[in-house]
Amino acid sequence: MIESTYLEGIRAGLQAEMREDENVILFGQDIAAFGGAFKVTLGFLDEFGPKRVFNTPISESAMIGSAIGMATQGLRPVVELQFADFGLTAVHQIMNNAAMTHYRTGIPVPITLRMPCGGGFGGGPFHSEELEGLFCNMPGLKVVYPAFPGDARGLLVSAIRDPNPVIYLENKYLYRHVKEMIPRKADPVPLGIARICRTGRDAVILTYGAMVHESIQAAERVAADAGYGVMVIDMRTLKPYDEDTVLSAVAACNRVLIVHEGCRTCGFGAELAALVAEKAFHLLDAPVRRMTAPDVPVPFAPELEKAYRPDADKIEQALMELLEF
Amino acid sequence: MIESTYLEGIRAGLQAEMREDENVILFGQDIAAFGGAFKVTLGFLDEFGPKRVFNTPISESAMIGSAIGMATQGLRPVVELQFADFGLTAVHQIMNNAAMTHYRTGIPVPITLRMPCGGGFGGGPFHSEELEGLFCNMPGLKVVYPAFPGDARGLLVSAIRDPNPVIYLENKYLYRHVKEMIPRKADPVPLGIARICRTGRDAVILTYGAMVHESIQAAERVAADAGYGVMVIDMRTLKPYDEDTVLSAVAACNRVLIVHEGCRTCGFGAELAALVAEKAFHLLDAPVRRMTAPDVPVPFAPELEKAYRPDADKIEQALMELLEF
Amino acid sequence: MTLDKDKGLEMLRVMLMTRAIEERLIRLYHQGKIYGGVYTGYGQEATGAATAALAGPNDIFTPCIRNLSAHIGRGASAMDVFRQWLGRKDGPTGGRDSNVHFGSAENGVYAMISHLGAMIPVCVGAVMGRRYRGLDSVGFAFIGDGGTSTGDFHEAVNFAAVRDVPVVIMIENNHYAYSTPTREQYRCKHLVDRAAGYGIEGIRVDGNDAVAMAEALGPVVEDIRRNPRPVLVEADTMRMRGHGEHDDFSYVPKELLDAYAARDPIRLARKQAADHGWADDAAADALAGEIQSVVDDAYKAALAESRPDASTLTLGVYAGD
Amino acid sequence: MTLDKDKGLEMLRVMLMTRAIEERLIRLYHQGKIYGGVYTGYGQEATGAATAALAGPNDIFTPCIRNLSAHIGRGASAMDVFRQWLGRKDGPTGGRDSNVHFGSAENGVYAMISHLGAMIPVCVGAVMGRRYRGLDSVGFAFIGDGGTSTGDFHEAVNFAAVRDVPVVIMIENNHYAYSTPTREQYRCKHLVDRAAGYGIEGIRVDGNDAVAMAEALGPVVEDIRRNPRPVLVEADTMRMRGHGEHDDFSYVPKELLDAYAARDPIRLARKQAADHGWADDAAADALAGEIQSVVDDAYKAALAESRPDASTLTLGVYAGD
Ligand SMILES: Cc1ncc(C[n+]2csc(CCOP(=O)(O)OP(=O)(O)O)c2C)c(N)n1
Ligand SMILES: Cc1ncc(C[n+]2csc(CCOP(=O)(O)OP(=O)(O)O)c2C)c(N)n1
Ligand SMILES: [Mg+2]
Ligand SMILES: [Mg+2]
Repeated sequence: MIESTYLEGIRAGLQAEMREDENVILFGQDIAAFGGAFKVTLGFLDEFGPKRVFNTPISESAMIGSAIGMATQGLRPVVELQFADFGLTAVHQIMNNAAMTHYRTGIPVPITLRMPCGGGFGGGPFHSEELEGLFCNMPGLKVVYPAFPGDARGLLVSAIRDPNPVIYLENKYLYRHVKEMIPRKADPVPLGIARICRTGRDAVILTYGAMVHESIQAAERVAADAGYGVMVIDMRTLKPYDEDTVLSAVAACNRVLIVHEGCRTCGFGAELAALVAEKAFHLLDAPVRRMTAPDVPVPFAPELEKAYRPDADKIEQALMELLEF
Repeated sequence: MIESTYLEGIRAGLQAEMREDENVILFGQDIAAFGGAFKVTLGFLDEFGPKRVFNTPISESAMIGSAIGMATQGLRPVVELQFADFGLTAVHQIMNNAAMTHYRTGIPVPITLRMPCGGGFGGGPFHSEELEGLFCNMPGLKVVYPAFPGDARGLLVSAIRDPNPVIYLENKYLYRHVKEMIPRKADPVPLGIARICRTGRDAVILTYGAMVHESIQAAERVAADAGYGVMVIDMRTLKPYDEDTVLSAVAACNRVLIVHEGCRTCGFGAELAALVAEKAFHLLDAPVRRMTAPDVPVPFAPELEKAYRPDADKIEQALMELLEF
Repeated sequence: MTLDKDKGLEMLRVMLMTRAIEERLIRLYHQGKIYGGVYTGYGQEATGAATAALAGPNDIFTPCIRNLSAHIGRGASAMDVFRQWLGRKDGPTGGRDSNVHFGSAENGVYAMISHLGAMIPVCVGAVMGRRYRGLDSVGFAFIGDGGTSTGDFHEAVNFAAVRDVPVVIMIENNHYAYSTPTREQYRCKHLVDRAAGYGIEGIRVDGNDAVAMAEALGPVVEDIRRNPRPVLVEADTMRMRGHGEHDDFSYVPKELLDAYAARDPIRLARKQAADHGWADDAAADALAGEIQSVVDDAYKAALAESRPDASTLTLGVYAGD
Repeated sequence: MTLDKDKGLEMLRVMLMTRAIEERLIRLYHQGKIYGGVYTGYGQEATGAATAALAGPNDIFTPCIRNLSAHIGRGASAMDVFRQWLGRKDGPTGGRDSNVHFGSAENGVYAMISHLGAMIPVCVGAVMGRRYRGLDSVGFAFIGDGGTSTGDFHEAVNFAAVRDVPVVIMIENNHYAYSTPTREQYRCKHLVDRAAGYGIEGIRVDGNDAVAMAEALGPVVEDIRRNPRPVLVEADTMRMRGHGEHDDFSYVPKELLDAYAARDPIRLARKQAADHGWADDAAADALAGEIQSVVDDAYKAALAESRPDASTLTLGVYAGD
């Protein structure tokens, strides 16, 4: 076992797959000698050489469009976006080109788009966005969002091996904020399977990304303070999502809180709430609840961002209201 | 009263506002002498002249970006996208620039983006998309989607007068398929207010766009065949949406079917289902149901598109299941 | 470079086949027998024919709306084309995508998405992919005068230049983008004036003269194959019909159409074939006749084929499922 | 055009103020007193100063990351800047947006979004809007060497050319985009080589020499004001610090930094002020001293101001609510 941060987990997953398969190549802005804005790929140029690790101009559409071309010719390109936000200049490449090609033509497009996302560090409206609500509405994409170092590694391995375009969301706040002991070997973590992070029978929190950690903290507090047992589920893959685990958890707990960091309307939480409302209606002892950011751009000032972003305190309060409904 | 198609309603709304306010200007691809791909603006160049009505290069980002510049200098630009699908090349302008400027700086951005959308005519994956799920997840946008000629006119008038960026979705299938008698005067229809198209107390259908007409047909059939009274609500504005009307309808009917033409996961139906699950849980006699397209690109062949797109038959079947739950 | 008889005749065949198919499609549209619109490259057959004649087995094509001749030149059969247009189950997209939106993995031809410009980076990447794997590959990315105004055009050409990717960016300047004339699309004199801004070579060619194009571009393609880099080509041509068959193109001045009608690429190619001694008029007529019956048979055969089964709607959204 | 004393001194003032503010910000960053990153235009103060000196009251500016001097030249006070950086309630964005992301409606200066290139069409449209309303307006859109690779750059410059919009597209070529040197960004010799491709004029200037820039661009700006059209300017300059203060910029060769250090725009402007008899060394020192105390006072005053109230979080997402 080795100790790994979330960022190191991403690095290790990428490195393992690049060692495994020479068709895995990596490009993006400043990712070569410089190692990327967050230094995820530091040392990769030296290890894998300039044919497999290279910088690009500031051209997200050309980056993603060319990745589609490479992927359809046998490579497995991994593209680093400097911030997820900048992927919005190339939505047509992601949605209309990458995600629809297999359905239209039967040709697989195995690309992985690494997208640093999320807030909590004063990044302001354009360096903090959570975009999973958008990506999950695009047919043909897979959307992955790890919360732990081991999952960051294992899900990245699976994303790269997957024959489909995968949006790999990496939470910047977690890069250096979470650590865990993980096995030496970079085994894949299968896509589409949620993870039960904490058991309990009084309520279940459905969440992902940085909010997994806030939720666990909140669950521990309500356990300590009020004796409630709250299950916490890390969705890990948002598309396709793990309906079975969600429904079993609802059956076991009968109360559901959904937590995410991004905007509310049509966010991924809406999908989860809709699923529960459709398929587990009879199992509920209280209305499903969503704890999300409001429909507001991510504000810069710490006072505002704190009010914007869900956290353990807010989750705890929502949990207590739900538990005592 | 005059008879008007949906397309004529759009044209009339645009014309009324351009006559009213010389700061309303219009641009897009092929919209001047040619009158646009769907001929909505035929005759506008002659009436309003080349300063107010002009063609642009095929540059969606420049079109929307420049509209933001104009809007912040006192104009009220209306931009015609040839198809909503092509707006996906400029999501950063729509979401990050247009929609966030007021929150960040206090400067209003009164632009209207006219986006022909929807399928049902063999347009294939790139000329049939329903994108409201995406737009509703973007903070700062308003999203409007008329189903009737009179609303098409009145909502467009309101959209143009609104001080915010408004996505005005126009359903191509409805352009020439719906007609109604409307008053001569182009009064605004307020944004944010749903319309009760049909009353009933056994179930309510929440829908919008082309599906309003399919839903009414289905509701009439279950009335004729089985004596059920089904309310049909046309949301009309998807963001901000009319929570009050929805919740009153749920209180009155206790059974809810949500219908839309676009993809399921994180679609606008998910948001409505989540709302109902959160706020009207205790009023439900059956689980909320969504009838949507599957998470699939819009296929071309009529056999496939028919299977893809909800219609009166499928809605009727879902309604019967819901009513007899 | 001087063209040989084989290539000359092959280009003629490609153009005749393209024309015959598109004439049939046009007729079908006006008979109400086509679902959706009909978009052709009528009058622009030379560009695809000439580039296909220069291409090797590992080369990549990303055709646009008007490039049926590129598909045919790369090996698409009339049967493939009708299956596609008729939305048949066994067609290239199985009825999932429409009309010009098809390709062929074996032929190295990509199925375009509608967003103009978006396929250029795909072409660049596909060539990068093939070259990474050691294959000798050059790309041919087609784009219209209107499509050059997209951000994607710029990003992709610059990207190819920076990464030294051998791609021929073939701008077909047919004077209009739908109803929009080039003076409302750009202000440079010629679109090849953009080449310098990418640090690459720009070449103007007569887009209606397949032989001259093949001769002019042949050495360039061989050169970029060995010394990889993109090149920008502007082919002067004319869209001889509406944007689609629904469009009466009354916005195009008659004189302009007349001028290009006099320079019809197929008429020119036949004359050249005769002049070079590749095929006299009788031989060309015979070829045209043969092609016509292939096309007629293909249409009939495709028409008889099955349509896609509604139950397959949700299959294949993901690979490997 | 020869610059007069007023303009010359004004440019010097703008540059000194910019430098003084940014030096303070750099210090604050390294003291851990700034929330988020610090990004400056250290060494690039001349471009904003020169363009502001040429601009009239109705002109529009869309500055980028390194253009604090453009803000100052258009009237932003040190107080505005510190309020912004400190996220104060009464600052230009009320703490909602960060660092360089601010503007001023009165000054005709737009608050940039981060997506590079995205503000160029906004500049074009704002000028179109003002001119539609009969105002005499010219735009100044700033962009880096890296930002020229975006689709937005291309679409906006072409759009301005087609619509005859008088905008100076000011490319600040500072040799790097974050860690990426220009040879990995483009392959043309100079970025002004792109001008021909838009059918517009391209001009290269020494971006560290405010006086020469103002003199060279003055007549051009007056000319496009009267005969509206865009113009592409490439200013050669150098980012003298990291991309942000977190960045040690060890990827930049020392010789390159030394060469540009020797051409520091403020040192040069002081020398020119002395040479032209606008301000001798003592006068310049006095000016710098005055500015320093304005900056010091502004920082202290901004620091004492209130932060935004969390309860206002959801207000103003929509106008008119
Ligand atoms: C990004 C984008 N915007 C708009 C359209 C709609 N559209 C389809 S074809 C066309 C005109 C294309 O003109 P050009 O590139 O000159 O090609 P041509 O049709 O003349 O061959 C337009 C505007 C599109 N396909 N993509
Ligand atoms: C579309 C987009 N992609 C990526 C980024 C991330 N980014 C911010 S600044 C920067 C480098 C900019 O370089 P340049 O344009 O040369 O400006 P400079 O910093 O040198 O002034 C990058 C890549 C961005 N802001 N926008
Ligand atoms: Mg054209
Ligand atoms: Mg730079």
